[in-house]
Amino acid sequence: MSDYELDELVVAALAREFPDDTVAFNGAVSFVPVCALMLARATHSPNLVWVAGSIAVDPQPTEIPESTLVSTLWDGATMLQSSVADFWAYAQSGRLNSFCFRGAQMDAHGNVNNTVIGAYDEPKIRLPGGGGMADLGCLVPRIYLWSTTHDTRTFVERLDFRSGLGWGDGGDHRERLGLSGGPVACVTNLAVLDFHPESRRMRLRSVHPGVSVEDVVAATGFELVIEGDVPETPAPSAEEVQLIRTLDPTGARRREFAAAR
Amino acid sequence: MSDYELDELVVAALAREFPDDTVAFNGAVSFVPVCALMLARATHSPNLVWVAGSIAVDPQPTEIPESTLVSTLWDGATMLQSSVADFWAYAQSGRLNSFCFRGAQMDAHGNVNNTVIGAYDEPKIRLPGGGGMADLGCLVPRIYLWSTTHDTRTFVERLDFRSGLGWGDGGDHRERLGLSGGPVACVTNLAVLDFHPESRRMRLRSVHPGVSVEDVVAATGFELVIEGDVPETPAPSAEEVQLIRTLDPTGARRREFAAAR
Amino acid sequence: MPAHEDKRVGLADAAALVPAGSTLALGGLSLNCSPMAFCRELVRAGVRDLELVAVVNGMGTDWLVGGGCVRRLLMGLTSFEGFGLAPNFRRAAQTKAIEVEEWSEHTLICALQAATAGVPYMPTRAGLGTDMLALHPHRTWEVVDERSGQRFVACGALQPDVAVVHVHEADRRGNARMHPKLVWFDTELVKAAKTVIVTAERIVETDSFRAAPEATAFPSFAVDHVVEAPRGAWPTACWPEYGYDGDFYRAYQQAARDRDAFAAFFAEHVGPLATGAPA
Amino acid sequence: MPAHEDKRVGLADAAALVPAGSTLALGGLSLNCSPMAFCRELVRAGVRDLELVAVVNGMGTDWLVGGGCVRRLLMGLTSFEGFGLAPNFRRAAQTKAIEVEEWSEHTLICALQAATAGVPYMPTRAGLGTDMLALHPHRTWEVVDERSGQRFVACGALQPDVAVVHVHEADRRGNARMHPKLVWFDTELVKAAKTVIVTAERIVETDSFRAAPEATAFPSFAVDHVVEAPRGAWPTACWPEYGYDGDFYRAYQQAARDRDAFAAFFAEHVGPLATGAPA
Repeated sequence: MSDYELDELVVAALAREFPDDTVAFNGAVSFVPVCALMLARATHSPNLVWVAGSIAVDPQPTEIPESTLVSTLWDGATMLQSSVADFWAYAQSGRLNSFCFRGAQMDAHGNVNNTVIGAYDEPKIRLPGGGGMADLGCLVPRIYLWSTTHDTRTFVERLDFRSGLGWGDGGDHRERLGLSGGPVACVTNLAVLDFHPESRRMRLRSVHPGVSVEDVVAATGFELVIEGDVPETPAPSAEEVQLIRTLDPTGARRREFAAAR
Repeated sequence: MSDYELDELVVAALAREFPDDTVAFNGAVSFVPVCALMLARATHSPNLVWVAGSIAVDPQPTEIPESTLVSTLWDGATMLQSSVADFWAYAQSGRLNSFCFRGAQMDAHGNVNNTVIGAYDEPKIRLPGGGGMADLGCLVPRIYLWSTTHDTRTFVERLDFRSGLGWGDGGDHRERLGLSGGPVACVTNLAVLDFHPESRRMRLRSVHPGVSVEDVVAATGFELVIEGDVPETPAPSAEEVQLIRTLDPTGARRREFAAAR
Repeated sequence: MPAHEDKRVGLADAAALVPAGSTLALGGLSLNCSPMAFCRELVRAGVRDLELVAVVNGMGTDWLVGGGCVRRLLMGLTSFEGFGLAPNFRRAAQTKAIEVEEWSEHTLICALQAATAGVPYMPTRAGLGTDMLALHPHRTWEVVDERSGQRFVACGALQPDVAVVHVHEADRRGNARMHPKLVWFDTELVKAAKTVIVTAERIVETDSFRAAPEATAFPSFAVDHVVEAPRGAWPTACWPEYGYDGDFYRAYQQAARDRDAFAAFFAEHVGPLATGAPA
Repeated sequence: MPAHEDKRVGLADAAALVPAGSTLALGGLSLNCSPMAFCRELVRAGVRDLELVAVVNGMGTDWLVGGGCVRRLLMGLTSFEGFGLAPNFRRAAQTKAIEVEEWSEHTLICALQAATAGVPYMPTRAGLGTDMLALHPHRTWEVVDERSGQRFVACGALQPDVAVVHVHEADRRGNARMHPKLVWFDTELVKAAKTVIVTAERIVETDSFRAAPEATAFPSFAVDHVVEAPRGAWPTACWPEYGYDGDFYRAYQQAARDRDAFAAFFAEHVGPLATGAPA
């Protein structure tokens, strides 16, 4: 990789997933999604609305701090949403239509664990907790997954705990629960994936430059859907790279890559 | 009545019912209660909190307008409560502990009708509706009733429609519904009444100067509880009368007496 | 692709977003800040068969009922307060020209909140022991919780097709605010409805929202259409810019004493008075 | 009789309002505006056996857990975000020194709202299909609505004995506000709790609330006790007056690498580190 870094590739790839009618908000420790949402808004999706930390509507921050839930992100917002009741109302009614998940573990159906490694009652590692995952996985119609640690510890056959619902057990499981939407895509440090429209299993859509299909298969603890030739993830354009570096001048996005276990 | 008017007597009698820990709010067309709450706050209950129109906390208005839900009442408030969700939360949790009801009909247990005269489906007179009565009768622990038309059309054996719950069917009916509190008192143009602690039937506590017990009995369409000698309602003091005239300089309180059918 | 979606529409086009048979939720609180210009436009457009949700309202309801727009009214309170009873509403209810479904403030709000949350009902203690529940057992019903034995009222989800609220200022993207922020029922209507129309005293630039973001009442993504409607709340109040027009309320009540006089008065100030709802 | 009830108390007296065994709800959101001075006081007072409700928190939870104050934690997320995981929380959970009851943001809020409303539960679609529900089936359970067949999660009423939140300004009567008004979870805690304690950067006169009534976050009648606590949110942020103290977060994490060093660090900045919750 010459003209861009891996983190920039991941941010750009995630950004491309957000269409113009996106109304997205972000949770804690969401440096990559925040960066990607700002990039999408600055490029192909000018009507995209990003609500920083579920509080600040359409902000124009000059940098991304150590938290994605703090006031530095709220500069220039058109609204500070004070009421948690109003926020959840919009998340439940579908007005807020997009959210990004990251988990210590993910399974083939895009379910996510951010609670414990090991048994819940005998945890090997106690993780920070699901936060709003258990809620938003059910309520928000478009879930985007991301990971900066695409390996067999993260992409597992069976979660130690299902903190957030993706496509559940696959197939029509969400419909049976009375829930609409579901995970749209998953962008990792190796590849871009989506979900087979019937089985709702993770499907390899593209591999990043320098990564082979075999690399991704080897790094994934469950069987991927692979249909035909898998193309290469387009590299970020020079304009995208420049924008990323302007929108995130301190490189907050790289915290997630550094934090890889 | 020489030094005071009937409306002032009624206001003063109602005001005396509000103890110092009252946190009251008012609904629509509540001129007498608004006046009484302001009087109580200015006299024996300095810690009383009145929330005007459920919106303005502890306001200091200079007059009472044609509506008890409008901005003229909000002057000098410590808070403008914007959120109906927060308001109802405080009403449900008991932080807002007092409310005043008036109805076109009232029964012996302090239940109130403000919906229709006649059958619901064939109304002789369509009234404005219960508003928050059906809610607050259940939720707010201290309900105060008032009436400026103490007659057998208003005080009836059987309501045409139960818009607001008082003591229900009497006895422990509220407890059986899982509800606490209930109507405390009823102040009318003839008398002050409360409720027998077991039967929860209306009880004559005092008759206004110039009114006899027999007058009240004749004006009441159901059997009153009358225990021993019934005293006379104390006349408002000169200070109370003066305060009422200052707090309600345009005489909004008299609208309710003029509106008597 | 436009830099920003422009949600502005004219009053007539906005009224056309409320077809016959719609469930329409009307903003405002008693004499305060109802979208009256919008109501007038509906009367003039001759919209029919509305299911109107008006929690605590008066003149707006009375105009729509008088105009013959309403088939069914879901309400907590319909009154002009110190100016008396709402005459069209009263007559229409008494002659059964409209179906009146009496609710209460909180149960209506709970029903809206259930729709917002996408759950079958919201529970509340409000309404227990009253005659209200029996009026619409398909929409509100009593439940005894299996675990606790506690009784409550289930308020079934009620989703308006359209909600209309009036504000001081909006931008073309749909951001909207009052000064001060007194949203009261309006927030619950905005959150619940499929389509949200905001009428505004004036359209301002988005930058003015960025300058005071804590004052914003409704975010752009909650609002579908924006209508510029100066004095759009008249004769209700749009405090502190203007109060309710007491003279109008009095003149309206005066005119309502005589049917012919009222038809002329109504035609002049609102639109054609429907024969189905005589004054 | 005093002209107005004075709700001011000192920090130590306020901490004494939280006896062992209480259910305590802690305000704040991640790195923002937790009542940290109050948490420190609880650690120093050696309070034990708390059931702590902390929806999205970090340092406040970590202090109380480190101080050995907590028996059970009800939480959505416990994290220092970009500063890493909360070390006391993590160790205490892994060694089972505390019981961790994992909830989610919305289900916790629903449970608080059920308590506020006095109903047995609040319904939500949140949590369906996750492993969370099975962790506390006595508090959250799945229901199939008889009428619609729709599934939902019932969040059983959860009433904190005490809620503590931090604000910019309060008066002696309990009126309280932030600038700007960002109340977020705090409102739900304040509405639900039996006893509400507000810690404030400063005490101001009631008149200053009358001068800007739309800015008030919590009305006097919702607040039982007021504590003056300048910089009372440190090291979390009390924006815009001060930000979170990143240096402190980093020093805390650095110290946490060594148990003895951390005990000294914790004793200096917070209070005695409990042996039951080793760093």
